Amino acid sequence: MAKIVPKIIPLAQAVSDLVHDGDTVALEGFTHLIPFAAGHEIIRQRRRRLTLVRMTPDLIYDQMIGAGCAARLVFSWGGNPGVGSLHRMRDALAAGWPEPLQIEEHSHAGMANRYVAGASGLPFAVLRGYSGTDLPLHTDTISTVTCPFTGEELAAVKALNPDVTVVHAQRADRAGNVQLWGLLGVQKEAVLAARRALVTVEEIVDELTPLPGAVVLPAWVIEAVSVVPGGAAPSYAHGYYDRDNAAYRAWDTISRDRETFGGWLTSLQEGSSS
Amino acid sequence: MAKIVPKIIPLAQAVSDLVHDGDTVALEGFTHLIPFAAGHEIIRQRRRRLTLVRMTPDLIYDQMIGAGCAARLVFSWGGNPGVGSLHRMRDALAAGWPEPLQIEEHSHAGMANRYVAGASGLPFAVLRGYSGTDLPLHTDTISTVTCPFTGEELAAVKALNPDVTVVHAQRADRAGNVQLWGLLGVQKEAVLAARRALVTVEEIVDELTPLPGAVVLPAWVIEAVSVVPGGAAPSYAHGYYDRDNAAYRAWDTISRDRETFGGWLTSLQEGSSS
Amino acid sequence: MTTTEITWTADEMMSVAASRALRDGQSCFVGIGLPSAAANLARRLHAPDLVLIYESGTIGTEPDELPLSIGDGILAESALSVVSVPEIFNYWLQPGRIDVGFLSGAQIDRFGNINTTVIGEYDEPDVRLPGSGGAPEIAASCREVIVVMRQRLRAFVASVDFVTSVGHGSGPGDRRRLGLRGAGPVRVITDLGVLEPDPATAELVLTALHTGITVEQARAETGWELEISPDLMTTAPPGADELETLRGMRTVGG
Amino acid sequence: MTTTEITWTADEMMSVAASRALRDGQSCFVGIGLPSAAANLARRLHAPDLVLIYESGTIGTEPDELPLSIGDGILAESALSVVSVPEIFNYWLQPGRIDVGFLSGAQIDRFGNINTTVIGEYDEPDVRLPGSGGAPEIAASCREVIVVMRQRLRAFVASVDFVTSVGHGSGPGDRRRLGLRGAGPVRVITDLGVLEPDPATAELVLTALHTGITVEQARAETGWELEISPDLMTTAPPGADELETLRGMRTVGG
Repeated sequence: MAKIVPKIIPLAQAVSDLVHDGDTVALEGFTHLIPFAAGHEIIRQRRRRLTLVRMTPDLIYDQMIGAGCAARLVFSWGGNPGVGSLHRMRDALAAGWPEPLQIEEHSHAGMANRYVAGASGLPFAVLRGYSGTDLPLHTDTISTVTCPFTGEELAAVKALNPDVTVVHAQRADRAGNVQLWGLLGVQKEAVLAARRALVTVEEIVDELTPLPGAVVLPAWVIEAVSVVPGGAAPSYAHGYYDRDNAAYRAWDTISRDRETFGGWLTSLQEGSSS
Repeated sequence: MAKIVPKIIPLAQAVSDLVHDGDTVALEGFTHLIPFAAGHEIIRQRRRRLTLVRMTPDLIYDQMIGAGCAARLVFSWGGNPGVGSLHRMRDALAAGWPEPLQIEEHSHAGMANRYVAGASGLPFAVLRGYSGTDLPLHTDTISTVTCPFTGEELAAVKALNPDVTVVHAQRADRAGNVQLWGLLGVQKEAVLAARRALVTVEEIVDELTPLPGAVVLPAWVIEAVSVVPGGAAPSYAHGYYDRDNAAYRAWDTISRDRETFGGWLTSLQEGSSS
Repeated sequence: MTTTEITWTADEMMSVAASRALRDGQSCFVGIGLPSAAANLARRLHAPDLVLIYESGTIGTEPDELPLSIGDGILAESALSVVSVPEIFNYWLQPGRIDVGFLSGAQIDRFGNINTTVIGEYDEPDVRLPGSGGAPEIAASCREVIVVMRQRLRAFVASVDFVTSVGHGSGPGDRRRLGLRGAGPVRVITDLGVLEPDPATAELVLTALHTGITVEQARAETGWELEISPDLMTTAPPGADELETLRGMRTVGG
Repeated sequence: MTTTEITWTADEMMSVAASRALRDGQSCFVGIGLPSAAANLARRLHAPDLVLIYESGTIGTEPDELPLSIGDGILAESALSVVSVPEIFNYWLQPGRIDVGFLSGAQIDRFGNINTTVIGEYDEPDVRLPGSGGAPEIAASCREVIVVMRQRLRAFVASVDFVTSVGHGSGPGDRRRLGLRGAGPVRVITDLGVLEPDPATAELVLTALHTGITVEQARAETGWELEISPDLMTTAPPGADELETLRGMRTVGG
């Protein structure tokens, strides 16, 4: 049933209610509107054995992997955009530190279509992709289907239906309807594909004034909304703040070394929840 | 190659250049922004043996069928919305007047997904639909596929790629980029699925000011733009005019009788092109 | 204190009964005409947080007046969100996230299957009807379907000429076998009363009569041996507020 | 009249050569970094109507400054249209409506296949790279692919460790057999020169050297027996306007 009760609750409570050990969790945001604050709260609450799903695992997943939240990573491009590699992810893959990490690897088009299938209530999606590449040898959620009309063979990818999707948006109204704009990424699909959705927002407003290019997600497809100003920092929140590029560069240094990272993690865990 | 030369040309020339006898032609607009003027121009230019594609054949297709333009109709709901039946379509189906009419019938979801597949460069689309209905017995562009991951059987529909798609939009800029808003229907998909696209617009503006909920179609996916103020009348053009409901009711009378319709057709054909 | 006698038409009773079937906070896939009137009546009375979704792509529509057609601008202007037609079917209807869908038709059979395609043979029809529209997928995917149509012998038939939208197929278990995930028609609201599928047989049985209607009238307008529920109810007559609100709703341009 | 000596770096030569490969009016799928610089350089010089498309969903982007990342707000603000990531891949890239795609990689082989996934074994890699991103479908679906990467012996290998993005497979006809509809890599622009597939063998051969580079240098940085085109060209050095414009382009926040 459509949910009419707005669930605007603090982030710590939302994470506690919605994200459980062993869940498949997608934090989405295509370089823009990355839900950093929610990821940090998941680290603080010491969630374990998560399957982390994200097209572009970058700093936030490097941090969560380094903190030991993840058992598995489902992704299509992993790096520190414009800076370099993800050292915590590499350490987990190569040395199993702090936990072994399995991977399930796709292309962007494959991941996007997996969310589309999930949002559409379909078990799989069809695309032109993967043909001739080595990815299908290593990823069992890639297969093929044959067109019943032309006989042509196409790629099929398994639907993604996360237990929880977490996204950050610019604002929500008091009923819990959410509005986001600028680069839209795959957030609508990731929310609609999820069993439960958590949205952090910059602010609550009385009315969601229509804006060019904005997407509105109705309250009844969202489990909880948490007000977290700056919740996407150090990434972008269009109309609110730009990326803090120094933080992206600094992460390269922090993350190279387990001990330096440990210091970062301790100070994060000692910080208070939003 | 992307087309950079804006082709803002008169409607008569656009129809003459782009719509040929025997073509598969889609005039789209989901009750809103129906390209009536373009349909009338196709009638005036006496195109024949067209396959007419449209989710909701209403007055404009009843007129084109009555005028003898059509050999085949691909559709999902045919009626005079809020008024009644399409008498010219019924006469063509039952009595072959003025030309026999074949039909290829789908559901809305099936038609919408056929355009999506066409726009996506895929030969078919997958949906949950048709199961248990009698439509697949009569429509050979409906089939099934089996999910390679779950074994579940789903419906498959053949992609639609019209030779020409015609839509009406509120405005274009001088480069031929098109902006439409309000109820969006399936216009973007129908344009992107087509080999050639013709857009009639209410007006040309210097700049397409961004508007909430507006879709912009770049000039390079459009073959021709024609300026036709009132080109969607008697249907709606959001922000410009509402539906002329009296015209919809009047059509019921005009279309019931071949002779009355003949009078209407003569006066249309004697009218000048836009 | 004076008592005013309230009178109403059979169609008004049908609209009121349909509106009462909607619960506050539900999401509802609405078509133009009686379903739109019933849903907007419910939203004005007992279900202010009813979420209206129209197949032209509007989500959370709150029109001040009833839309004249599915393309009416009032649907877009008063919506929380407007999406494309492919999106409304693929992201919103198909996954089963909509609670209630309204359907109607030219024929309905004892298992709630609906025909809006042809009377007679498909290739040589006696009457060509508009066709499917969004109905087959509404019937497949909404969590529940409510059918609203006038009860007439020619329309309530033992077996439909053409299955446009699947109700309960040919009996219990058919929906699951066909992969249809919604519950299908849970209630058929007519101008005479209410029919509901018997859980054991999936056949539509009479569960309520509107005030002043008899079992014999309902049987006379039903093309199969209509079973009567042992718990047959009588629909409460339209209240003054229901009638006043229903009659006060203007249609755009009307 | 005085003559000023113009100097440039190898990377600048590579960017300029890449920008020259774009023709006015083309649509171009652009990645951040050198491709974005080259495409924006072309747009400022000889191709003012170049249509830039970024995988974050912006169509017809005309940034005043170079985006810092694929999520940079300048991409949305200066775009004709912003669409979702699924839409950019499904409606725009996949159907083959984009003329040119830029790719790069850690390894490229003699048939233009590209590796951005792992060096070494997939399960026990020597170096784990970022992975696919949008590259496999850019390689499959753009009408033409232009590869831009520094020519080094460890990168220009006889056979890539992992095929992330298909070039010409294992030879002529492979793309058609694999159902890949674009032409694949038509040109590999390096800091030394230009390689193009031989129409008969699909193997990359040297077709141009940048000013001042020798065949021996190019051969020394290529992991297969590099064939030299009989029509070997010399790339014109960067013009003053090209260098000035390239050097004048600021990156957002930079």
